[in-house]
Amino acid sequence: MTGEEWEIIALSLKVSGVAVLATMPLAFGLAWLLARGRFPGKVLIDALVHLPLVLPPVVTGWLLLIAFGANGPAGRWLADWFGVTLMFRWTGAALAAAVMALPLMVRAMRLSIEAVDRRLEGAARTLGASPLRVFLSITLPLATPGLLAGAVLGFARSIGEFGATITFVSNIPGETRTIPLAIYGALQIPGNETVVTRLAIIAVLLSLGALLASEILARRAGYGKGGHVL
Amino acid sequence: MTGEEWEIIALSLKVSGVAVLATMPLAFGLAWLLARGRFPGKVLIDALVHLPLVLPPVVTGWLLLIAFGANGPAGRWLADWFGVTLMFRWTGAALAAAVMALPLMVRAMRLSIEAVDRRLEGAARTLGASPLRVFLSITLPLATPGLLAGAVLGFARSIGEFGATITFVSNIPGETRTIPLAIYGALQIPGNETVVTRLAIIAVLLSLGALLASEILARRAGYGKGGHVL
Amino acid sequence: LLALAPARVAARGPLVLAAASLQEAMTDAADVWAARRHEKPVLSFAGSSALARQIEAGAPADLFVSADEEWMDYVAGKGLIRPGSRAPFLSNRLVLIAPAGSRANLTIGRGFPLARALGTGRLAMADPDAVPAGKYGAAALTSLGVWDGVKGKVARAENVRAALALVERGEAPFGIVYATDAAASRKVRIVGTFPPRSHPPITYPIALLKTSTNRDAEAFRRFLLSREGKAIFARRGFAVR
Amino acid sequence: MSFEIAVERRLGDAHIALSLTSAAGLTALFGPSGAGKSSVLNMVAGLLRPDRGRIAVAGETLFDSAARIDLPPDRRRAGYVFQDGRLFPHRCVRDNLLYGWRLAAPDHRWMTLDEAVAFLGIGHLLERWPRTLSGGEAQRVAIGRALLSGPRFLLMDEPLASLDAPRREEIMRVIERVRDELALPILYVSHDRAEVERLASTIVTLEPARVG
Amino acid sequence: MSFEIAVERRLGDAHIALSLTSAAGLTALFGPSGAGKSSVLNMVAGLLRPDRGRIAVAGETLFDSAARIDLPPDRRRAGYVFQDGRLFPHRCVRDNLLYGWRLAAPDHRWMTLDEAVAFLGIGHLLERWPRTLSGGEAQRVAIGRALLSGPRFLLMDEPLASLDAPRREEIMRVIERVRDELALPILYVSHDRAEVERLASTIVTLEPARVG
Ligand SMILES: Nc1ncnc2c1ncn2[C@@H]1O[C@H](COP(=O)(O)OP(=O)(O)OP(=O)(O)O)[C@@H](O)[C@H]1O
Ligand SMILES: Nc1ncnc2c1ncn2[C@@H]1O[C@H](COP(=O)(O)OP(=O)(O)OP(=O)(O)O)[C@@H](O)[C@H]1O
Ligand SMILES: [Mg+2]
Ligand SMILES: [Mg+2]
Repeated sequence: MTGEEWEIIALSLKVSGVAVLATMPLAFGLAWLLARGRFPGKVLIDALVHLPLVLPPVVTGWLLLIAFGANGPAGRWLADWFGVTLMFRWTGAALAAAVMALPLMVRAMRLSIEAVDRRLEGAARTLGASPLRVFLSITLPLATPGLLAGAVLGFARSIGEFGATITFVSNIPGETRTIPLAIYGALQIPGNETVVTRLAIIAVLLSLGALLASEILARRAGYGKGGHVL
Repeated sequence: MTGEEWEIIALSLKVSGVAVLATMPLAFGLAWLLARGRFPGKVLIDALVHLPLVLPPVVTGWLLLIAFGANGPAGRWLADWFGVTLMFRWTGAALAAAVMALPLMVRAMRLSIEAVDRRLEGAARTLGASPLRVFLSITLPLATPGLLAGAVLGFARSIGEFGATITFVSNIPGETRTIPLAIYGALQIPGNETVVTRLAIIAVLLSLGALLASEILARRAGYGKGGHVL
Repeated sequence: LLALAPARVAARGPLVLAAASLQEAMTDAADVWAARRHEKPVLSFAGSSALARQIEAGAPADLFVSADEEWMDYVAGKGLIRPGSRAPFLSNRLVLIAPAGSRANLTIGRGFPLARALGTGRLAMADPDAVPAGKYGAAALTSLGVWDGVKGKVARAENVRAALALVERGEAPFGIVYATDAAASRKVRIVGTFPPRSHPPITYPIALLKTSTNRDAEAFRRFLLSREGKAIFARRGFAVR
Repeated sequence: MSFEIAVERRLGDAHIALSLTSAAGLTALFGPSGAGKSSVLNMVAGLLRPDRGRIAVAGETLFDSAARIDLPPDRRRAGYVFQDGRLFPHRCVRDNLLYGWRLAAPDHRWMTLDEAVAFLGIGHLLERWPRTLSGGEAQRVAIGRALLSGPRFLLMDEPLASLDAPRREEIMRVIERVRDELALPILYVSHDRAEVERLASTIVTLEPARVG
Repeated sequence: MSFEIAVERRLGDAHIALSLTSAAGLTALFGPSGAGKSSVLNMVAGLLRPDRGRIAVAGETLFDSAARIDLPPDRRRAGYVFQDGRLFPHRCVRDNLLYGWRLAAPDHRWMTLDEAVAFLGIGHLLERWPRTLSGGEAQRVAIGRALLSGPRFLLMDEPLASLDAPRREEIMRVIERVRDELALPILYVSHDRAEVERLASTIVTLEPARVG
C-alpha cells in the first residue's frame, strides 16, 4: 500500500470517527424525543431526520453547500462566530457524513428506547432519581443495543459516504478525499480495478472492525440476553 | 406536474415498493440468524449484509453489473432458468434498491428480535407450539416495531437510491429513471433548480407517507407501550 | 493558528478544480510542474456541475477546468472568474465503440444503420440531456439523421466512464464515448470516429477564479496552456488547440 | 407412578439434584428460596436440559440422558403455570387463553374456555391486554391458559401466590377435581404449608446445594 | 396520623376509590384481586396520578388535586417494594441494592448494605445479574433495595409472597422493628390473613367497583 493510500485511510477514519462520535448525543436526543415525546410537530421532526435517507446524496450535498458554504447563512455564521470553515475541509466531510448517518443512528436508538420497560424508570424515580438521572442511569444503559447498532450503522454509512461529500466539499487530497472519493477517482481510469478493489476491501475491513468492536461491547453489556433460556 | 413526472413518481413507487416487500422475508430471516444464530461464519454474514452500506454506491452498482448483467454469472442463471432479465429493466432498479436497503432493514429487525423476551417463546413451546409456530406467532409479532422501522428505513432508502441504480441499470425513462435519477439529470443543467426542488419535495412526501403509515400501524400494534406508566 | 493560516495557503500549490475526465492527464501535468521546484498543485476532480456549484458557494479555489462551456458560462455569469483569464484549453473527439470481441462493422456517416446494428441491444452513452459527452453524442447522431431511430434504445449513464463500463461488460453492443476514454480501455474497440463537424466543438475551458489568492495560480494556468503543458494532455489522447 | 425424576443440573454456583418417585395425585415440591424448585419444573417441561438423569411422567419417558431421549417441550404436553405469569403481551386475554387450546388435538382437550373463565372469574377480562391486568388477574389467566392446552400433566409454580382467599379456595377446588376426576399428575411448588398439606399426596423437599 | 388518603381514579372500566386515615404503625390494604391495591400504592408513590383527591403521609402532603400539589416520585421518599420485583436488569445485585442508597442524603439512610444483606440472606448473590435469580431471591433483593434508599415510609405489595417460612419469619421481624423502632409508616398489601393480623395496626379493605 502506498503512503497516499495510508493517508486516505487515516482521513476516512478521522472523518467517520468524528462524524459518529459528534452525532451520538444529538442522535440519542432525537431518538428519545421521537420515542417518548408527544407534541404536535413530531412527525415533521421525524421526516426531517429521514430526509438525508430519502434525497439523493447529491441533493443533500447541494443543500449543505447552500447552507454551510462560505456564502451560506449557516456557513457565514460559523465563520463569524467560531472561525470555523467547512468548505473544502475535512470538517465539512465529517458534517456530510454525520448528516447522512443521522437517520440510521436515530432509528436504531429509537427502537431500543421504545423497548425499554418504563416501569423500571418508575422504580428508579421512587428510589430518589431525578428524571435526568433516570435517563442517564436507566434509559441510556438499557438502550445500549440501539446505541451500539446506531454507532455501527453510522460508522459504516460514513465510511461509504460519497455523493454528499464530493458535492459539498469536493475531492481534495488529504482534506476531503476519503476512501469512496478515492475509489471514484480510481474508477475514472479504465483498467484500474485493482486499486478499486484494494480500497474497497480496506473500507470493508474498517467497517468489519467497527462491527466486531460493537459485538464485543454488546456481549460485555449482555446482561439481558444469552444465559439460560427458560 | 407534467405527465413525465407522474411516470417518474409511479416508477419510483413501484421500484421501492417491490424492493421493500420482496426483501422483507430475506431481511427478517437474516436478522433472525444474526440475532439468534451461533455459528462460526456469523460475523462474515454480518459484514456481507453491511457491505452495501460501506461501499460507495457506484461500486455496489458495478458489482451488481458484474454479477447480474446479461453476461454475469447470476444474470445468466436468472435468464436461463427463469427468463428474468434485470439489465436496463425496472426489476434491476428494484434489485439495486433492495440491496442498498437490506442492511438498514436487517439491523432494525435484528434489534427488535434481540429485544424479544425468550421466556415467552419457551412458554409457547410448553403450550404445544412447534419452533416454526413459535416464530410465527410469538417472535415475529413481538418484533413488529423492528419490522415497521425496517420497512420505513428500507423504503426511504429505496426512494433515495441513486448511485447503484444508475451504474447498474443506467437511466432509462419509464424503465429505470426513478426520482433520484431524474433529480440528478436536472441538477446537471444549470438553472434547473426548480425541477430539482419539486422532485425532491415529492420524494420527501412519499417517504413521509410511508412514515405516517408505519406510525399508524405501530400504534395499532402498540400493546407493549403507552397506556399506563407505572 | 489564525496567524499560520495564510502562510499555509501560500506554501501550498494552487487549488485546481477539474472535470473528473481530466484526472490522469492533469495529474501528469501537476507532477511535471512540481518537478520544476514549484509547490505541487492541489487537484480536486469531480463532475463539472458539482465544481461549478462549489465555486458559486464561495469555495476558495484558484483554477477551474470545466468539461464543457455551459458550466464555465454559469460561473462566469455569476462574475466568479477573473476577467480575461478564460481560455479554451483542450478538445476531444467522439467515438463509437463496441466490446473488444465484437465483430460489428459500421461506417459512421449520414443515415448509417446504427439502429439496425443495435437490434434489441442498447446504445450506452452519457445522459444526452445532462452530461456534456451525451449532449455531443446526441447532437452528432441528430446531424447524421440517426437519432430518432436510436433515442429509444439509449442507456443513459451517469458519466462517460459508466457508459464505457457497460460496453466493456458487453451489456451494451455499442457506446459513444470520448476518444480518450476509448483509448484507455483494452476491453473496447473503436468502431469509428464521429466527424468533428457533426457536433458542436468539444472544449474544456480553463479560467482563473475570482477568489484565487495563490500566487502560483496564474503561472500554472499559463503552463497548462503552453505548448509543453498541452503536450502532456495530447499524450493522454486529448486534442489540443 | 406419576413422576419419576432423577436429575442433576448445575446453574452457576448452584447444583440442583433431585430424585423422586411419586404415587398418583399431586406431588408438592417444597424447599427454601433458591433451592431449585423452578429449575426442576423447567427440566420436566423441557425448557432446561438436565446435565444428566431421567424424567418420566405417567410412565412415558420425556428425558433420558443415557438413552439419548429428549422430547421437545411442545411434545411433552405439560400444562405449566409459571412463577412469573409469562402471558403473551401481544395477544388479548382471550387469545392467551386459547393459544394452547387451539394447538391441542381435540380429543386431548378436557376443558372449555367457558368453564375456565367461569371458575377463574375472568369473564370481564377477555378483551383486555395483559399489561393492563392486576397481579392476581394475570395469575388467573396464566392458570387458565395452562389448563386449556389439554395437558397430560400439570406443573404449577406457586400458582396461588397473589390471590385472595376466596379465589384461592375456588381454584384449589378445581385443582382437586383435576387431580381426582381426571387423575392428572401434578407437580406443585408452594411455600404455603396449609395449601400443600391439603392438596398433596406426596411432599418432596428440595435441599439447596451450592458448589464449592 | 401515618396515612391520610382520599383518592379516586378511573383505570379502564375499573373505578378505584379509597378513603383512609390510619394511626401510626402498619396499615394493611386488603381486598380481592383487581380491587385496586397496587394502583393505590402507585398513587401514593407518585407513579399514578389520581383523578382527584389528597394524599398525605406522616403529616406531609404529597398530592392534593385541590391545592395543585403533586410531589414528583423522587421527592416523596417512598420505599416501594413492587409486586413484580422490577430489579434493574443491567445492574448486578449489589448495584441494584445501592441504587437508592447512593441517591439518599446520608442522614436519611437508616440501614447499611451489610445489615440488609445479612437479614435477607443474599450475601452470595451480590455479584449476580438479576435475570439469574430465583423468584424468592429477586423478591428479597427488591426488599433490600427499597429499605436501603432511606425512605420516610414504606409501600409493600405482597413482599413475602414467594418466600419460604423461615425467610418470611425473618423479614417479618425486620418489618416489625422498622415499624416500632423507626416508627416508619408502612402501607402493606397482602392476601395472607395471618401475616396481616400479626403486622397491622390498621386493616383497610378495598372493595372492587366497576364502572357501568
Ligand atoms: N443463570 C444462572 N446463573 C447462576 N445461578 C443461577 C442461574 N439460574 C438460576 N440460578 C440459581 O439456581 C438456583 C435455583 O433457582 P430456582 O429458580 O430453581 O430456585 P427456586 O427453588 O425456584 O427458588 P424460589 O422459591 O425463590 O423461586 C438459585 O440459587 C439461582 O440463584
Ligand atoms: N390500563 C388499564 N386499563 C384497564 N384496566 C386497568 C388498567 N390498569 C389496571 N386496570 C384494572 O384496574 C384494577 C386495579 O388493578 P390493581 O393492579 O390495582 O389491582 P390489585 O388490587 O393490585 O389486584 P391484585 O391483588 O390482583 O394485584 C384491575 O381490575 C385492573 O384490571
Ligand atoms: Mg422459583
Ligand atoms: Mg396488585
